[in-house]
Amino acid sequence: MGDDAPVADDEATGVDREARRAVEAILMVAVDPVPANLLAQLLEVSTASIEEACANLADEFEAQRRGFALVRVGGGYRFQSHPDQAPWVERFVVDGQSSRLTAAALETLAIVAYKQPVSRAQLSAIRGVDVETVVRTLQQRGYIDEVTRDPGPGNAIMYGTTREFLERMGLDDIVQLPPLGDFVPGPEVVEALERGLRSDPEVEETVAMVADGSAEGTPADADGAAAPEG
Amino acid sequence: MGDDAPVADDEATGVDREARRAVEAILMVAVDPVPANLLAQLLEVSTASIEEACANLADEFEAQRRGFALVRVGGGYRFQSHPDQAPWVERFVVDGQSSRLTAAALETLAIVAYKQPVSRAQLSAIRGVDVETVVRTLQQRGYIDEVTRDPGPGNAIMYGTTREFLERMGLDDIVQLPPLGDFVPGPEVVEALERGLRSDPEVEETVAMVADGSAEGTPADADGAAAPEG
Amino acid sequence: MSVTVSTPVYEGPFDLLLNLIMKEEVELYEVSLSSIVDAYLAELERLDTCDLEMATEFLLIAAILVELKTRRLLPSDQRMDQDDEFGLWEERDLLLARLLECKTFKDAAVVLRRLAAEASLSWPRRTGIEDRFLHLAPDVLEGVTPDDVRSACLRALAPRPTFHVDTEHIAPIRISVADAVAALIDEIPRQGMVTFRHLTRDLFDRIEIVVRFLAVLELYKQGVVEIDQLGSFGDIHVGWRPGAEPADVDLIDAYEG
Repeated sequence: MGDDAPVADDEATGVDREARRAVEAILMVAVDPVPANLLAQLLEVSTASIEEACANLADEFEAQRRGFALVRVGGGYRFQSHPDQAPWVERFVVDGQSSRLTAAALETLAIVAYKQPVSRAQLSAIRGVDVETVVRTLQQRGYIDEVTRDPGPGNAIMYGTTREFLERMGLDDIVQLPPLGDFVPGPEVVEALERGLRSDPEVEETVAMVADGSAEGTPADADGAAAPEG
Repeated sequence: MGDDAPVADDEATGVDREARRAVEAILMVAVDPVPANLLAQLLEVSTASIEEACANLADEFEAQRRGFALVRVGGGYRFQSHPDQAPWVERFVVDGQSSRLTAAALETLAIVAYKQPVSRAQLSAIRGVDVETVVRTLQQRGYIDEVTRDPGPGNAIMYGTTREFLERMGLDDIVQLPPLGDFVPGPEVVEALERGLRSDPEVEETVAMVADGSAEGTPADADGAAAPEG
Repeated sequence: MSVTVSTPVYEGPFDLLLNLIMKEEVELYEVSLSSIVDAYLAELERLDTCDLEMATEFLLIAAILVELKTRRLLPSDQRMDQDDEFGLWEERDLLLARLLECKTFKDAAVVLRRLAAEASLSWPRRTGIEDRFLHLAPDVLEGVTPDDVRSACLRALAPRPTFHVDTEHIAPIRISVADAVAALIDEIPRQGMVTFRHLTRDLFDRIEIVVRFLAVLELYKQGVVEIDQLGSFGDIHVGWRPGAEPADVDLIDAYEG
């Protein structure tokens, strides 16, 4: 391996080269800024050394005149395009991106619209794939937003649609969405939605009760077959 | 754009430093792999020079032992975490990679990959079982999609692999798959199979009576209980 | 002969057959079906969860084996004509071709698994555009109507299809023994004494003839018909037993023999 790579060594920072590589890898795939203390915890080093390592990396990228930058923003670190590359990025955003929601994104938005409030884990379970990027895109565009927290363990963020979404659909209220009709969702969907409602995972009866109740039309998920709730 | 920076010059690549920076910036904000020709179009340079620039960047990141990599996959370029950082990234990524495919799903996927476009009936015929569930799973998870309709009677949906498939296989293009010929069983396997299927009938008298009673007027056994048809 | 099914899973209908054959010494026509079934069921029980798909696929291969075995048994004798002989070879070649194809894609799937495993060590960057560029992004809800949202929701929440076995290559059993019994208690009393050949004159699928034969045996067991065969390979004569009432016959739901 290129131990002779032209990169400054890091004796001074207290974080070895491998930890810096791990920071780079994590920040590269992170959707949101990653707090220094989270990185420190993951890599089992001190927060101070993470901060120092990130500062060094940022300087390094700047010195190499990369088209991207490592910045500290909103309490965390992230990679972003370099400010002086904005004209090219703008070009890409305007001309190089699809102008339509992908089928996957539209389906995710639709589930949020009809099943809100719904957590990302529930969306993932229903869609069968990770929805992080899609949720972020939808949230970024202002179509969905955090509306509450799951009262159960983990306090998962629950998403719902926004005023902006209603306006885009030409609706005054979410209940004006066309009803789903007599449609019965698949068992895996019911299960995914129920799972999010479990506040006490060890009590099986709770689940059974929810499942049972749903057949009768508890408000929690009967909305699927009826009108969506706001 | 100011371009007197003290960075290694790229005369040899045919693309100036600014274009390389622009590529880095664009890839940093792209969600899907960006095709070389799109980059070329946005940056108003030749596709060949983009390819060269990206190859150089990829080498540079590798030489600098970055925790990330610039790769060509799914018909375009993207940033991704370096494979050897997987243990750290795994700690960070909550949702994990999409779950693994079952052997049955993989075999069906292999048939689609090599025989595309292919109909569900054709897949069923090769697999010997109904493939509806598997096809639906593969489609939901984005590995395959409807690509066309059979022009013949019935207009069967024809499936093919997606860009997502290429990305998850780490391939840039479907032609990078090893030729199917590599997998055709050798003569020893064929011989063993033939031996196994050798027919050496022994008439059992107990059923002779039945057969006798029905001996005449039973011309159709050749298709009645016929063997699987391809 | 006992067959040890030791491979942990058979993941395709031809896997088992392929496996048995590739383990050499096994010749298809010597394999005892019941021993495969027993071994396989034992294997299934060892699994934590019963995989319906796997179990069904196994049933399929068992069905194929049964089918091939019956074909060896039923045509019975040297009188099998050239076409039948040819058909059997053709069928065997088809099966061989399918086994080869199955093996080819099994091996290709191994490569896909390896590629996927290698690729899964890297996570793509999918962070997307920074907020400051959002105002430039194309309006992705352009042209999307509430009805589109409804359809998308229905698509996303639709029940996944239930698994069912494709039996297209297995001869459908069009009649049940119960149906055959019903037909016979209608016909035999009217005919008096009748040959089995006559009773099957308008049937041409072997399985239907077999089913009808089983129905005759069932009626015989219930004591409403008499059977006589004058000599080996002679015609079988079936007659209604005097005094027996068709109404006495227990209509069976399914043949349990």
